[in-house]
Amino acid sequence: MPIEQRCTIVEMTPLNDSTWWMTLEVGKMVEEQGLRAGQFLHVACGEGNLLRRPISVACVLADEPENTAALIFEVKGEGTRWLAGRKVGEQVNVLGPLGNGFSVEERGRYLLVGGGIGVPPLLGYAEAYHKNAVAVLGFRSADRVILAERFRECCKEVYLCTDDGSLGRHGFVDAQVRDILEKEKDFTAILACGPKPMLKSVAKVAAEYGVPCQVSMEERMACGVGACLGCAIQMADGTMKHVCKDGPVFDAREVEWNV
Amino acid sequence: MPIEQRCTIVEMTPLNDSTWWMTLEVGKMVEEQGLRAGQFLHVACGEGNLLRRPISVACVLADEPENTAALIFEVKGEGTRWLAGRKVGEQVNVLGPLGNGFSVEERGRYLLVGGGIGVPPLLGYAEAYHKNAVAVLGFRSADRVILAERFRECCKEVYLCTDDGSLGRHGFVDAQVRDILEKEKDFTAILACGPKPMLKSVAKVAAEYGVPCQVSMEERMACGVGACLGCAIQMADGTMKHVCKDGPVFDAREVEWNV
Amino acid sequence: MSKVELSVELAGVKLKNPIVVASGTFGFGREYGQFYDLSELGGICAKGLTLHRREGNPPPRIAETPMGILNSVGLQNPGVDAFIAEELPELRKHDLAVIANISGNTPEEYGIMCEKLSAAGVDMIEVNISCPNVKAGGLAYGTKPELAAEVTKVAKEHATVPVMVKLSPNVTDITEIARAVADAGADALSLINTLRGMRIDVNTRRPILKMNTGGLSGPAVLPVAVRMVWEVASAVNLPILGMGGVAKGEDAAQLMLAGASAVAVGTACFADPYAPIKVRDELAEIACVQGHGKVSDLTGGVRPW
Amino acid sequence: MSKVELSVELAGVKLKNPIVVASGTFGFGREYGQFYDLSELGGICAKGLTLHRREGNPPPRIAETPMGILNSVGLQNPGVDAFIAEELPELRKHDLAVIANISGNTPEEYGIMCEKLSAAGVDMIEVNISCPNVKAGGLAYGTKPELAAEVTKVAKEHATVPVMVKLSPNVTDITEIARAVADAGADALSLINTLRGMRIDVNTRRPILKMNTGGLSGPAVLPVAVRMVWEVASAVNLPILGMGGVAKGEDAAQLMLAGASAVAVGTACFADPYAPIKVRDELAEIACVQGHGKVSDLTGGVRPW
Ligand SMILES: Cc1cc2nc3c(=O)[nH]c(=O)nc-3n(C[C@H](O)[C@H](O)[C@H](O)COP(=O)(O)OP(=O)(O)OC[C@H]3O[C@@H](n4cnc5c(N)ncnc54)[C@H](O)[C@@H]3O)c2cc1C
Ligand SMILES: Cc1cc2nc3c(=O)[nH]c(=O)nc-3n(C[C@H](O)[C@H](O)[C@H](O)COP(=O)(O)OP(=O)(O)OC[C@H]3O[C@@H](n4cnc5c(N)ncnc54)[C@H](O)[C@@H]3O)c2cc1C
Ligand SMILES: Cc1cc2nc3c(=O)[nH]c(=O)nc-3n(C[C@H](O)[C@H](O)[C@H](O)COP(=O)(O)O)c2cc1C
Ligand SMILES: Cc1cc2nc3c(=O)[nH]c(=O)nc-3n(C[C@H](O)[C@H](O)[C@H](O)COP(=O)(O)O)c2cc1C
Ligand code: FES
Ligand code: FES
Repeated sequence: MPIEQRCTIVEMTPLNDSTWWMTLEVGKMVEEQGLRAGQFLHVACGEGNLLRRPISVACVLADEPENTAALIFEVKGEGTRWLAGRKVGEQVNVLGPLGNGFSVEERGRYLLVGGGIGVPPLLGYAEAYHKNAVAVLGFRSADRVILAERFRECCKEVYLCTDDGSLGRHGFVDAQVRDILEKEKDFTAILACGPKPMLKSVAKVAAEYGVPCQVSMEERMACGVGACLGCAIQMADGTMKHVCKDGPVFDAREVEWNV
Repeated sequence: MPIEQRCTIVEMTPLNDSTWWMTLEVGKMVEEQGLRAGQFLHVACGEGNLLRRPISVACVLADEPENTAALIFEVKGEGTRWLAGRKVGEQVNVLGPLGNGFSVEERGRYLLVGGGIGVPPLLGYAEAYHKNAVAVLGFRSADRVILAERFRECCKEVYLCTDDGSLGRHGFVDAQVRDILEKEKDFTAILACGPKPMLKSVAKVAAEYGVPCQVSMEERMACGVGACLGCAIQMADGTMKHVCKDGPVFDAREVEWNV
Repeated sequence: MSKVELSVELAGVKLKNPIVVASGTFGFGREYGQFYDLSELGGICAKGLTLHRREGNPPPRIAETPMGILNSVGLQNPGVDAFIAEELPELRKHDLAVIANISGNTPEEYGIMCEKLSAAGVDMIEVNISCPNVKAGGLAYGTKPELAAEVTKVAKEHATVPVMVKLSPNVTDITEIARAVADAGADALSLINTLRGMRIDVNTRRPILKMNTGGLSGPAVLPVAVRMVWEVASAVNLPILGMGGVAKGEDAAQLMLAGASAVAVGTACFADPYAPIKVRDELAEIACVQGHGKVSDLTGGVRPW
Repeated sequence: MSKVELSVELAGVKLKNPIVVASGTFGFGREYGQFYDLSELGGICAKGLTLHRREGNPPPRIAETPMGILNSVGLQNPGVDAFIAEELPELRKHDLAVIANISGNTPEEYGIMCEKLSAAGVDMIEVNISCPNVKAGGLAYGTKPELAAEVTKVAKEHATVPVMVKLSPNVTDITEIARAVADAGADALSLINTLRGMRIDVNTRRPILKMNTGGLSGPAVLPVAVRMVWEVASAVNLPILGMGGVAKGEDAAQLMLAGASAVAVGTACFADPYAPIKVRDELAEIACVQGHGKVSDLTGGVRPW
């Protein structure tokens, strides 16, 4: 059940020139509402911006620091610019926990596939499956890379790709995913987050190799709780589902990719 | 000539539960533009408020602290509430100097008449005519009184009036003004600032006793510089004048009081 | 808090307080019902219904604008029967007026829905002749006096509960439509629906909304809503549910002074789920400070110059 | 800064950059001319003129609303002759297009003013048929296609410089008026004028504006302006001066993509005297980043879905 809460910022660290790691004291959201990575918080971004901004939870810490959640966000427009201007000790008003997060099993083996600012929501899963998950992380270029070290610390293997070849493999993540699945298909599921074209290609590869694939989707939101029907995405069966309430994570087979 | 400037707040002191003394470093406005009491600054009040707020200059200090101006304002709505939330060291964006201020002679003897938040713009004049001016200051009640000590320090005489009689004389300032003029009419002029009904009564008394009277008027403003024609007030001759450009100080005889 | 009497009447329907939530912004109450008991509200205008289930428009459906939002949801809803079977019983567990909001492709569809909803026992029916997001019918009904009157007449013939007609602000003279609808027998009017607007992503050169244009709501439209409520209240003698940009008690008070008997809060919920409750309490406070015994004393109390 | 070609053409009038200041928000240029050289601007739509001097409406004339303002200035101006004698020569000291904005009580008045202003050598005449703040004529011309066409025709007959007609957004279908005006011979269109709105002081129960209602402008109306410019650009084949809520380069780019050849900045000046210059520079930056050689490449470039 979502609640509205003013959360104190306990950490604010730049990861590159436009991406921030913000740790929030989220209190009861962890203890009582079971907040977890892959869900999102709907963050009020100052008086000048009417709507809240959805930001995924990258990871949750029940202790040290107690009941905190990390949001990692990129400055895109006015809302995220406002957010980037906040300082440790200030408070932000958030709604949460919202959405479902990835659906995982305790002993699963997961292939995590992240692109750009889609990488952070996978962090919590990488940490949860310590030294068991494999990660494929894609970025535009070397200077956009974030969280690579943290993934290396907790994943079995980490493959980096960049669109321009300035670091790691040259090209998109789906090529790397294909190579991995070609060698071994024994993953419980692929968990993917990133831009829609990337998700589409990953979903395609996953389908080819018969590996279940969950994708975390984005859509423009108003309410964030399922009331306004704003954040619709089209399903393969012709119906609409809503990113904030039914997602953001969907079974890749359910999504209509050709729109 | 008005300029736009970001001014650092060097003092922020509450005068009562809703009135603030804010001293701003106004730099070139004093040195180059000759900013003086009775003129006003048009103050940007945060992203949520589209329009600037006009606030009179209470007094100007060319030194100690150097090139500063005091704005004294009451919290009325959202803009002034935002302003009251600013802290020493922060900056506010202002346009100024704007408007004319009272027109005075070096050796004049002035009767200063202020009501409520109309008292501050007279402070600079009280100080300029050290121990020569007489002041009549009216407030709603004892707890609303501001600046009384400062006026006492620099005026020849200070008369306090309160609407409810909780301090000083019981009643409005015009009765006190009448009593003073009854005894002596030898003032160069009355300089008055306050709510319109007060100005109207003071203008009437001044006319009766044949004493010149200047009044500082308020009207809702947009541009503050004379471009939008928003801040019109009606003149006795049927024309319109503009508070921001032709005022805020007018000869009381020119104003049409019966609207 | 204050001792002001909050209850008001809207075309014979008693609301325990004048704050209703606006159609399409509050679903069928389930989501915001997680934050507080819906009995706190005077009423709910449920999400707009059509005769048959609709999936609505393709995404993106939401664009932010200065102090407003554009939406092109396009009446996504489960259909009137599903509402009656699944949503109405849930809403009835709470103590608030339930106002069904309906849109039809033809006057006949409005008639059928009015019959079904009356039989199902909603408290009132809000006839939406003004949704700018549907191609068939929709806006046209709301911009032509004769069509608006026709739909109203059919709705009245088939409804046994009060019928409130929701007006579009996208018209040259809203009093003309209001008069036509009043003459056709409407029991109340609600206004304003959204203003048509557009936002373009200057990088992709694409309109942000997949439908190109959408309906503007939120604080930006408040002054237009106040003006139109005032005009309509001056032109016809029907109770008004005022809405458009209400985010504070003062906003609601403005609409009531302009002539509204009750006020709906919509877009403000998206930023703050508690907005309707806050608006209600601030409104009560305003009435109290002004020394009124009842909030309803505000209605029509503006003193024009 | 950037190497983008900024000049544009509006009905044959060359503007050195596409940023004009909106009528009534910039006086005759004297005030903001204290902040920067007016030659920085592409042009100025001067404060609305009438045949004879007008004192305008009684105060208060300004009310703030969420991201907007209401005004009821009511065409206070010194009259067309005084403009020609005293203001035009001053404006001519700077290198910018001078567009005179006129309002009449009758078509004949429009005709006389067009003659005088053409003879005086303004670069263009903006015919205001849409000012919501004047009782006589004013709004009615802008909401009735036949009247709008009539005024346009008379203006064209008497003007020897291009005639731009300024449209009101307070209409059901702006393309209907646009078409009528285009058919009557207008050389360009400007839009939008202000939306009619109202704000009530809940304590005094008085409308804040002495005229009760006024015209809404500022960022709040931007999405309505973008929509209307897009609609009009799709409906008629005339150059458009787009305006309404522009405060940033992105806003101007939206209006240009929607179909405007040039953009006017109005209300934004009140918060920031430098707004037109900033909008110009940001617009150039956008065009530059997108790799255009000329800002005019933006005009009409929206790719609707
Ligand atoms: C479920 C979900 C989780 C997300 N998680 C993250 C995250 O962890 N880190 C991160 O950096 N970003 C994340 N995003 C994207 C993030 O919400 C947008 O980048 C952000 O809203 C942009 O706001 P702005 O004010 O900076 O941009 P503006 O363009 O000024 O925003 C204008 C409006 O458009 C909306 N908008 C713009 N871009 C997007 C987008 N890509 N998705 C949804 N709405 C958008 C904004 O919310 C706002 O309503 C997530 C989006 C969703 C839907
Ligand atoms: C020339 C001049 C000098 C002034 N000097 C002072 C001063 O020294 N100290 C002080 O406390 N106040 C002064 N005022 C009044 C002050 O400008 C208003 O109290 C203030 O604008 C209210 O803003 P707000 O956001 O708090 O109120 P809101 O009611 O939220 O403001 C809404 C809008 O109304 C305008 N407005 C509201 N009340 C007034 C008013 N009385 N006069 C003009 N505009 C108003 C605001 O500027 C704003 O545009 C002066 C006004 C003028 C015209
Ligand atoms: C997302 C959204 C969906 C809406 N759906 C409907 C609807 O189904 N039927 C209807 O009559 N009005 C609908 N509206 C209009 C609102 O009920 C209301 O008239 C409008 O939003 C103005 O009020 P506000 O500014 O408080 O939101 C919708 C508005 C929004 C923002
Ligand atoms: C104070 C004020 C006065 C105006 N006077 C005129 C006028 O005389 N003639 C006219 O055609 N438009 C007038 N307008 C309308 C503007 O020119 C412009 O169309 C409108 O304000 C929308 O643009 P903006 O949001 O950038 O201000 C006026 C607007 C304002 C705010
Ligand atoms: S954002 Fe409102 S339903 Fe998802
Ligand atoms: S405020 Fe614009 S003319 Fe005075």
